[in-house]
Amino acid sequence: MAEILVNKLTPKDFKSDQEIRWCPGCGDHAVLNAVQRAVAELGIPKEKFAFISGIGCSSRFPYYMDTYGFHSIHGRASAIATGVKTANPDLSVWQITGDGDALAIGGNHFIHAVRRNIDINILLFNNEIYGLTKGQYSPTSSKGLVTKTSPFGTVEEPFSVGDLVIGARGKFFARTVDANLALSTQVYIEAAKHKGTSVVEVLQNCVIFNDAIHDVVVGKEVRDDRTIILKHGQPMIFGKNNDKGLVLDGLKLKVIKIGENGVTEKDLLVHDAVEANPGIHYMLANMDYPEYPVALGVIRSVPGITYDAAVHEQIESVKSQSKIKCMDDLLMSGSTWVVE
Amino acid sequence: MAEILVNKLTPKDFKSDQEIRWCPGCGDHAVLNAVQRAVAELGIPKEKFAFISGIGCSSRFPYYMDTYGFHSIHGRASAIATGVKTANPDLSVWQITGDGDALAIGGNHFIHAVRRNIDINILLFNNEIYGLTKGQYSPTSSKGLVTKTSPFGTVEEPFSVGDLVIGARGKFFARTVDANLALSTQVYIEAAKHKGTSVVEVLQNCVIFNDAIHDVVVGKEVRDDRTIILKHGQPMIFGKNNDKGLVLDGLKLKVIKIGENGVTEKDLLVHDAVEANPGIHYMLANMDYPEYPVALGVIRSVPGITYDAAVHEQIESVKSQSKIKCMDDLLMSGSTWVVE
Amino acid sequence: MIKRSQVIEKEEVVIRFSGDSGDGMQLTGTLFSDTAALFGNDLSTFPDYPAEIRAPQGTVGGVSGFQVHLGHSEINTPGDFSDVLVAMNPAAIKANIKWVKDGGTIIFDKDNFTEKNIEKAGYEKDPIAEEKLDGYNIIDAPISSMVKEALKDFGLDPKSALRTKNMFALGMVYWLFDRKLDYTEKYFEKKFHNKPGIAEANKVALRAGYYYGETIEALRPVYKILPAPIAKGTYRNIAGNSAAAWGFMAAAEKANLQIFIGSYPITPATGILEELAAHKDLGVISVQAEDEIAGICTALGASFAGKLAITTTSGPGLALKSEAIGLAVMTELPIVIVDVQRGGPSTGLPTKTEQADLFQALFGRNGECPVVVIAASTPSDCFKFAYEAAKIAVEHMTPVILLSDSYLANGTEPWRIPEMKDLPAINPPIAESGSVPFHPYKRDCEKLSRYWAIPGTKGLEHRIGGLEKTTKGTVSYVPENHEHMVNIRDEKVKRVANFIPDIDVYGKQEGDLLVVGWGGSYGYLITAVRELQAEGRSVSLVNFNYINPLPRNVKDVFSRFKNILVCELNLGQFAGYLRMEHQEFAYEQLNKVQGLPFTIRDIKEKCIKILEDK
Amino acid sequence: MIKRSQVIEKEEVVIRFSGDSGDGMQLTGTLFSDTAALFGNDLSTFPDYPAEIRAPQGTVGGVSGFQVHLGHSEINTPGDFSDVLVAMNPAAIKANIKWVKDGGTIIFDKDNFTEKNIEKAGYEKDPIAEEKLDGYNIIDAPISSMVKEALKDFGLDPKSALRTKNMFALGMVYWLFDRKLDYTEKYFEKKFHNKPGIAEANKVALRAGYYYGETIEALRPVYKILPAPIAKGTYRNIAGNSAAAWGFMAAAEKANLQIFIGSYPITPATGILEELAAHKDLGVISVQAEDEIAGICTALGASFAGKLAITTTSGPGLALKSEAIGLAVMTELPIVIVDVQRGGPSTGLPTKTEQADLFQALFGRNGECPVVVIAASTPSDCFKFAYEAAKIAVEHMTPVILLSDSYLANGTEPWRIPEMKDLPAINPPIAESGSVPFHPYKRDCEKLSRYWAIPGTKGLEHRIGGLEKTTKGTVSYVPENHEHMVNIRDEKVKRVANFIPDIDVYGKQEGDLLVVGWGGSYGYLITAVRELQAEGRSVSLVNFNYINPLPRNVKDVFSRFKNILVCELNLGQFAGYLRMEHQEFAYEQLNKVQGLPFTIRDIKEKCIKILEDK
Ligand SMILES: Cc1ncc(C[n+]2csc(CCOP(=O)(O)OP(=O)(O)O)c2C)c(N)n1
Ligand SMILES: Cc1ncc(C[n+]2csc(CCOP(=O)(O)OP(=O)(O)O)c2C)c(N)n1
Ligand code: SF4
Ligand code: SF4
Ligand SMILES: [Mg+2]
Ligand SMILES: [Mg+2]
Repeated sequence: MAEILVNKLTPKDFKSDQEIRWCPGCGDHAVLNAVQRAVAELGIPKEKFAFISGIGCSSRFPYYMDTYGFHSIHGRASAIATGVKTANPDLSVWQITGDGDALAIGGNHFIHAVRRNIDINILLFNNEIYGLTKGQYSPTSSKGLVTKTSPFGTVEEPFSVGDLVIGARGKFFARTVDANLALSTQVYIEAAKHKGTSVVEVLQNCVIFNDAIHDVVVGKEVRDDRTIILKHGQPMIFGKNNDKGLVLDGLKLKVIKIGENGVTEKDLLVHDAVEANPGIHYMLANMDYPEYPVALGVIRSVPGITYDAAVHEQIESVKSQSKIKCMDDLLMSGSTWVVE
Repeated sequence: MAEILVNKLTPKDFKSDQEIRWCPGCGDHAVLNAVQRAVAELGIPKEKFAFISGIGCSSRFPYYMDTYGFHSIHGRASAIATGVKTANPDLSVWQITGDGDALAIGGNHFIHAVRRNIDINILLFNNEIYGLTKGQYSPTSSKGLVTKTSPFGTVEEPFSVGDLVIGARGKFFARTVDANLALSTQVYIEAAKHKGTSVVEVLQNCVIFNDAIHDVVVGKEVRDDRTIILKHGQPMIFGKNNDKGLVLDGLKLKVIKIGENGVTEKDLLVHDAVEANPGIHYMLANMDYPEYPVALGVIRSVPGITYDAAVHEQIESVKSQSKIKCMDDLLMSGSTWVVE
Repeated sequence: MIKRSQVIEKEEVVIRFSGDSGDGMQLTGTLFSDTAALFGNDLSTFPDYPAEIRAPQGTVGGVSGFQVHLGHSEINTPGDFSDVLVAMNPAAIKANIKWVKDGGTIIFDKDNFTEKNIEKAGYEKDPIAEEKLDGYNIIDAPISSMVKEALKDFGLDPKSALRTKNMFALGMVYWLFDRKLDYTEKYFEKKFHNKPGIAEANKVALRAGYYYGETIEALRPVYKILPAPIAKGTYRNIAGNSAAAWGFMAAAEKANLQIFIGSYPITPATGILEELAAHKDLGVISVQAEDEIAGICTALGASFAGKLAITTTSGPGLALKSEAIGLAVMTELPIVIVDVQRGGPSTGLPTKTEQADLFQALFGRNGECPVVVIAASTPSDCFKFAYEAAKIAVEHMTPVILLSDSYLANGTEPWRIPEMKDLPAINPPIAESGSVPFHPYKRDCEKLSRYWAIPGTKGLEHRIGGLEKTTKGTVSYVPENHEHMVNIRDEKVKRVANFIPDIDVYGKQEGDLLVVGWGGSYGYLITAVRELQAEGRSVSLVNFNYINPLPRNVKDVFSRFKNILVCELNLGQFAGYLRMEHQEFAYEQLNKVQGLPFTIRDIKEKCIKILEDK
Repeated sequence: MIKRSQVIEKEEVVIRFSGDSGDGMQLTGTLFSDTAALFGNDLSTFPDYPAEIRAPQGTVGGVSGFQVHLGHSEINTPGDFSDVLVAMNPAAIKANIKWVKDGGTIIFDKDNFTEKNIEKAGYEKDPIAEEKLDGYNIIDAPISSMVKEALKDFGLDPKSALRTKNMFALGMVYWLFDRKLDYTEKYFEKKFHNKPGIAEANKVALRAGYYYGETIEALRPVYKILPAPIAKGTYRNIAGNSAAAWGFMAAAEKANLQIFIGSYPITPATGILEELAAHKDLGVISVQAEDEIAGICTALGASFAGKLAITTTSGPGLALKSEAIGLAVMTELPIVIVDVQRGGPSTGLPTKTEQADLFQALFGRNGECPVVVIAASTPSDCFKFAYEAAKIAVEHMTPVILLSDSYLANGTEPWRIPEMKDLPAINPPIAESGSVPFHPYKRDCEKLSRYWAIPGTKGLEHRIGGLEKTTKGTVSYVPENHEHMVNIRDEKVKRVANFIPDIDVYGKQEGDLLVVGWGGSYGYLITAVRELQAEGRSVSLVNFNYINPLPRNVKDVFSRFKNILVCELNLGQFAGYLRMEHQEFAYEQLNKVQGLPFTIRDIKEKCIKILEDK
C-alpha cells in the first residue's frame, strides 16, 4: 500500500482546522490524540488517508483529521469504507464508529466487512451507550443498565465485540482503552499494518451518559490486576507485581499466581496472535472481570487474502485473457448483422 | 407456553390448501414434511402457531402451513418474528428463512434476535445460493463458486452459520439435512422445545442453481463417514462402522479410529450440549470435511432467560408497584392546576 | 408581597433564558413556565439547544436557550422577539441579541464577562458597546459573586455553589414579573429530598436573586401579566412528544388493545419512545430495536399479533422504513408511524425544525402505496392526533403516518386534561372465531377495511404477505385482480375522508385572502392572521391536520376566497400537493427553510403584500 | 428453398411461443428473433415467465411465454395480439387464447394433450372445443412422437429426445415464415461443441419440424415479411438490462473513469449487475453487496474515491436506498441509481411491469432532496439513457435516478451499434491539486456543480458529510446558510434543464390531442398514435425521458394542443407531477395497473373517445 514518505509527518500535521466539539472529559479526545500519533508513524502521505464514519459522537472524528474524510449516515460506515477501499486499494482507509453505529443499525455491514476481510481499520468506540442521542442503551450495554429508554433496566443480553468479530470470521481483533495513549498508539499502528479487516474495540468513557462504566476494569487503581496486555510471542503475565498469569485448564483458561503451587513463568500460555484456529482467541477475547483479567492489545492477527486485493487481481487476470479491450470491441462482439 | 391439546394433531392437519410451487426435487419439500411432522408432535393447537418468513424460495413456506402465517419482505423475518413473539409469548413462533434472507440482507436482525434470545425457532435453509432470483452467490457460497454474479468465481470468504450464531451469543444451534426426515423431525422438535432463540441450519439442496452442493458431505454413499450426529450425553462416535470418534488434542479436536493405538470408546468426548461456555460448541460447529466430519444434530442448547419473558416480567413487576393503573390516573399525575 | 414602585400591566411578554449548555437554562425556563401556568397565564415555550451534547463552553455554538411566551390572552407561539433576555455569558448575547425587541431588558451576569469569555463569544472588549445597546434596559448583575456570597456558609465547593447561578437569575425574573417562589421551592424539596443541603442552597440562591431585584433600582418597572381567561378545567403543561405518547396510550386503553412500540432512537423523536418505555405501568410493550427497519418490523409483527402498533422516528428513519410501510399497506395491518420532522435532507440539521418530509410521507414508497397522513399543530394536540391516528389505523386497517416536528416535540403549552370517558370510542374490526374459512381480504363494505384475525384465535388461521393476493388470500398474478386490489387500497384510504371532520376556517368564511398552513406552523399563522384581522384585513386561516385524504369541504372553502397563500417550512410541498389534488385554484406560497419556525412578521408582510398588490 | 403453394406478404406479424417452464420457450423465441433480425426485419420481443423458478408442471401458473413481433416497417412493441400461437401443452392455450387474433393460427403438440394435462390446465376434455376455436387455423401436430421417431437412431433416452420438441416446433414456424435454418444450426454447433451428438439431434429435430410443415397441408398459407427499410449500419439484438450495462461502460470509457457497481440482486434488475460483473475485461469493479443499502453505500464510497458509481435495483430496493440517496444529495457526489420498476406495492408482482415508482423516485426522501430523474423508453435506448444518466451525474455532481421497467429490461429489439467516437464527451469536474485550500462546496458558476477532489490527490484533503455545511465544508447550523444551501441544491438540479434536449413531438406540432407518456410505454403509445394519424386523426405524441427537470419547452408544446392525455401504468403519478409543475393545463388520464403493458387498442379507444366527446 501507498508510497513511502520521505519527510516524516508529525501528529500535528493531522490536526484539521475544525473546532473539536466533544464534551470536556470525553474519551474521544484521547483516541484522537493516539490516532494522530499512530498515523504519523506509518510513513504514508496525508492525502492517502480516508477516514469514514457513521453518525454518533465518535463519528465526528473525521472532521478533526486533516485527511480525506466522510462523515456519512448512521450505521453505514462499513459499507462506505468497503466502497472506498475496493475502489482504491492504494488508500489507507479507517472507519470510525460507535457501539450503536457499528453494532445496532450498522451490524450487518460490520459483519460483512469482517467476513470479506476488506483491508480497512475499524476503530469501534465502545462507551456502551448512545451518546449523541443523549443516553439510550446500546447493544453493548450491560444487562440491567438504567437509561432513558430502559427506565427499569435493560433486559437484553449484550454483544461482545470480540465474539462477534470472530463469529463473523474476523482475522484481526484488538482491544485498548481510550486514555492509554501508549498502548492505543501501538495497537492502532498494528491495526494499520495488518492486511485485512482490523477491528479495534476502544473502551471509551462517556462522561455524560455512562460515566466510569469501564472503571471497574480499567480504573487507575485496579487496571494492572484486572487487565492483561497481550503481546504476540510473550507469556500471558499480568498483575501489579507481574505475578499472575494464564494457563490452560482442560477446555478453559485459568488465572494462576506465579510461585503458588509451584507454577513458574514457564508454565504460562504464550500468546500466539497469528494462529488461524480461533479457539484460543475466542476465549481470550471473552475473558471478563471478575473471573479473568480483560485482555488488551492485539488478541488476534491472522494473515489472509484481502477482499480488495482479490477483486483487483481477478480484474487484472480477466483483462489479460480477454479479447475485448475497449467498448468498441464489446459493441461488435457476438451476433451482429449489417444492414446496407 | 400454550395450552396442551387433547386430540393429537397429525401432519396432515398442518397442510394448507395452497399449491406447492417449489421445483420438483427441491429440498424444501422435505423440510416442509419434517416440519409438519414435528409440529404435530408438540401438542400445541394449530391456532397458536405463527410462521414468519422473508423472501426467497424457502420463504414461501408459510403458505403451505395451515397455521397463522406472514410472508413478509426480504431479510426482515427475524424482526417481525421478534415483534410477534414479544407481543404474544403464548404463540409458537417459527421463522423460515434462506441463507440470503437471514445472512445477507437480514444479517442484522438475525444476530440481534440471537443476542436477545427471543424464544423463536429459526429454520435457516442453507442452499448456498439465491434461489428465487435465479442463482447468484450468497454469503454462505464457497469461495470460488461460479454464479451469475460471479462469472469468474466469488472472491469472498463465506459465513459459517454456527460461528455467527455463537459469536452473536447464541444459545441454541443445530444442523440437519433436508432429506433426513427422521433427524430433521427430531431436531425441529428440540428447537421448538428449547426456550430461547433456536437456530437450525438445514443443509438444503437447490436442484436448479446449486445442485448437489452438499453431496460431498451428505451424499448417500459418504454421509456416514463424513458427518457425525451429536447427541447430548453420548460419546462422539461416527462412521459407517461406528468406528470413528472425536477426542481433544490440546486446544483442538481430533478424529481417531477406535481400536487403533489402543483408543477405546471410553476415550471419546461426550457431547455436552448444555455447557454455557461456547468453546467446544464453537469447535464442533466449525468442523468441516475433509479434516473432520460435519456435525449434525443439536450442537448447543443452553438454557437462559428469554427476551419475551423478561419483557413481560418487567411489565408485570412495574404494574404491580405503580400507583398509576389507568389513563385517567396518568393524566392527573404530576403537576397540574385547576382553572375555575 | 413586597411593595413595588411601579407596575406595568401587559397583555403578553416573551422571555428568553440563555446561557452555556451547562448553565441549566432548560430547567430555569421550565420552572418559570410552570409557575406562570399555575398562575393562570396562557403560554407557549420553546427550548433551543445545540446539537452537540456539550458544545465548546463559552462559544456561540454552545449557547442553550429556552423561550417562554406568556399572556393574559391566548398564546399560540413562543414569540418572535423577546422582551427580556437573560444572558448568562457574552456568547448568549451574541447569539440572541437580534431576537430581542428594541429597548428590551437584558439581564446578564457581569462576573462572567471576562476577557476570555468576551473573546470566545467573538467580541473585542465590550459586548454592550459593540452591539450598541444604549437604548436597552441593561441590568448587569454580579450574579456569580453574589451567589458565592449567599452560599458561603453552606460549605459547598465553588463549582457546586456556582451551579445555582441560574436560580439567582430566575429569582430576579420572578421579581420582575411579580411571581411567587413557592412552586419552585417545592420543586427543590422534591428533587433533592435526599440532599436537603442542595435543596436549601437553591432556595437561598433563588431568594437572593429575588431580593436583589427588589433592591436595585434598575429592575423597575415591574411587569404584571394577568391570568388568561381560559376554559375551566384541570390543566398541565405538556410537550409534543409526551402528548403523542399519552395519546397513544389513551387510544390503546379505549380500543382495549395493548400498546407495542418498536423504535430506534433518533432526535427529535426519541422522547416518544422514552415516554412510552416509562409506562410499563400501563402495560406498554416497548422494544428498542436495532435500527429503524427493525423498529417498524417488530411493530408490524405485533400488529399481526393483535397489538396497537406504533413506531416513531424522524426523517432519515422514515426513509429507512419505506419498504416496510409498503408491506403494511399490502397486508393492511394497522400501524402508526410517527415522523417528528427535523431539518433535512440527509442528517441535515438534526435539532432544528422543518416541514420537509411531507412528500416522503405521501409518496415515498414503491408502487401505488397509499397511506393516511395526518399532522399535529400544537404540542398539546399531539395527544389528539396521536389518538386519532391510532383510531384511524385500527378502524380502517391501514398504516397512518403522523407528522410532528422538532418545534412541537420540544415545545410546551398548557393543556386542559381530558377525561377518558369523553374521548371517542375506538372499535377495531376484530374477526371472530367462526366456522366459515377466514378470507383475509374480505372487507367491511363501508370502510373497505379488512378484518383483523388475531393469531391464537381458533379457526382463523390464514396467511398474509407482500405479494399481491386475492380476497381469499391466495397469491395471484392475475392482471385484473391486481388492478382491483390497487384500486381497493386506494379507495379505502380515500374513504377515510368520510370519517374525519370538515376543515374549519378561522375568521370570516369568505374574503380576500385565505392563509393555508398545515401541522406545526399553526401557532404562527393563527397569531399573524388574528393580528391582521384586528387590523381590519380580510384574511382567514385554514390549517390542515388531515392531509391524506384531505377533508371533503376543501374545494368549497377555497372557492370562497380571492387569494390563497400556502405557508410552510419547506420549498412548497403542500402547495404542490394541493395543485395535484385541487388544480382548480391558484396558490401563492410563503416558504422558509432555515431550521426555524416562521416569524409573525414574515407572515404578515407576505399577506399584506398580496392584499395590496391585488 | 422449397416451392410453396401460396405465399402471403404481410407488413408485420406477432408470434407467441408458449409452453411449460421447462419446455425451452425462451430459447426458441430468442432463436426465432435472431433469425428474423438477421434477415432484416424490425422486431420487438417480450419474454413472460412465472415468478416461480419451476412452477407446477402443466398448470396455467407454470406457462412460460415469449412473444416476437416482426415487421417490414418500424416495430415498437411486442404486439397486443398474436397471429400465431405455438402451444406446447393445454395450459399454454388456456393462458394465451385471449391474446390470439380471431382466426389466428394455433400450433400445438397433440401428443401432449393427455387427459391429465387437459385437466391440469382446467379444461374438461377438449380445449379446442371448449374454447370454441372453429374459426381458427388449428394445427395439431404430433410433435412428441415425431421427435422421438426422428431421433430414434441417436441412442438418446426418451427424456433427452423430448427436450428437442421445441426445436421441432421452431422448425415448423421457420417453414411458416419462410426462414433459413442456418443461423440456428450454427447456434447448436457452438453451444454443444463438446456434445456433437446433442447438436446433431437438435438440428435433426429442427429440420424434421421444417419438413413436417412442408408436408402437411394445414400449414398453408405461408407468410412472407420482407425486410424492414432500416438505417444502414451494424445491428445487434439487445435487451434493456444489457443495454443499460453497456451504456454505463461506454460512459465510463468516455469519461475516463473506472466503473464501480454496488448492488444487491433483485428481479428484474439483476441482469444489469450480472452483465457488468461479466465485464471485468473492461475493468468493471462489481460488488455484490449484503443488501441494497450496502449496494448504494459501497457505490457512494467509490464515488467519493473517484469512480463512476452505479447501483441498480427495483422498487423495494429503491425504498431501502432512500436514506443514502439523501446523503448523496447532501455530499453532492455523482451516482446513478437504476430502478427497474416492477409491479408493486411491497413485493407486489415481482416479474411483472409497472410505472408506479415515479413518485418514489421524485419525492421519496426526507427533507428537500432533489435528484435528477430520467427514464428509458425502449430496450435499446436503455443504452442511451444509462450513458446520459452517467454523464449528467458526473458533470453536474448529482445523483441521477434512471427508471427502467420489467418490460424494457427483458424485452429486446434490434439496435444499430454506435461507435464510441460518436458519443458525446463526458467531462467530470475533477479538482486539481493546488496551493489554495480546497473548499468542497465551491461551485462551477454555470452548472452550480461542486468540484470532485479525489482521495489520493495531494493538497485537496477535505471532509464531507450528511450534516449541513458551509461552502468551506464546515458544519453549520446558521439558518441563512441552510436556506442558501437548500436553494442551491434545488437550483443545481433545475439547471440541468439547460443541458438536455427539448422534448420532441411525434406528429403535427399542434392539434386536437396530445398523447403524453413517459419511459417504457413509448412503444405502445407511438404505435397507437401512428395508427390514429394514419386514420386521419389530429393526434400527436410526446414521450418524456427527462422527468426532473422537465425539458424547457414543455409549456410551449402543451399549449399548442386542445387536449392532453397522460397515459401511464399507474394511477396517475406523472399526471399529478405535471399538475404540480404545469398547473395551467388540463390533463386527461389513461391508467392501467395490471402488471402488463398497454394494448394499442386501449390507447386508441381512449383517444377516439376524447376526440369525439369534444
Ligand atoms: C438513520 C438514523 N437513525 C438514528 C439516528 C440517531 N442516532 C444518531 S447517533 C445514534 C447512536 C449513537 O451511538 P454510538 O454509535 O454508540 O455513538 P456515540 O454517540 O456513543 O459515540 C443514533 C441512534 C440517526 N442519526 N440516523
Ligand atoms: C428488498 C429486496 N431485495 C432483494 C430482493 C430479491 N430477492 C428475493 S429472494 C432473494 C435471495 C434469496 O436467497 P435465499 O434467501 O438464500 O433464499 P432461497 O431462494 O435460496 O431459498 C433476493 C435477493 C427482494 N425481494 N427484496
Ligand atoms: S456525550 Fe459522551 S460520548 Fe458524546 S461527546 Fe459527550 S462524553 Fe463523549
Ligand atoms: S430454485 Fe432451487 S431453492 Fe428454489 S425452489 Fe427451485 S430447487 Fe428449490
Ligand atoms: Mg456509543
Ligand atoms: Mg438460498
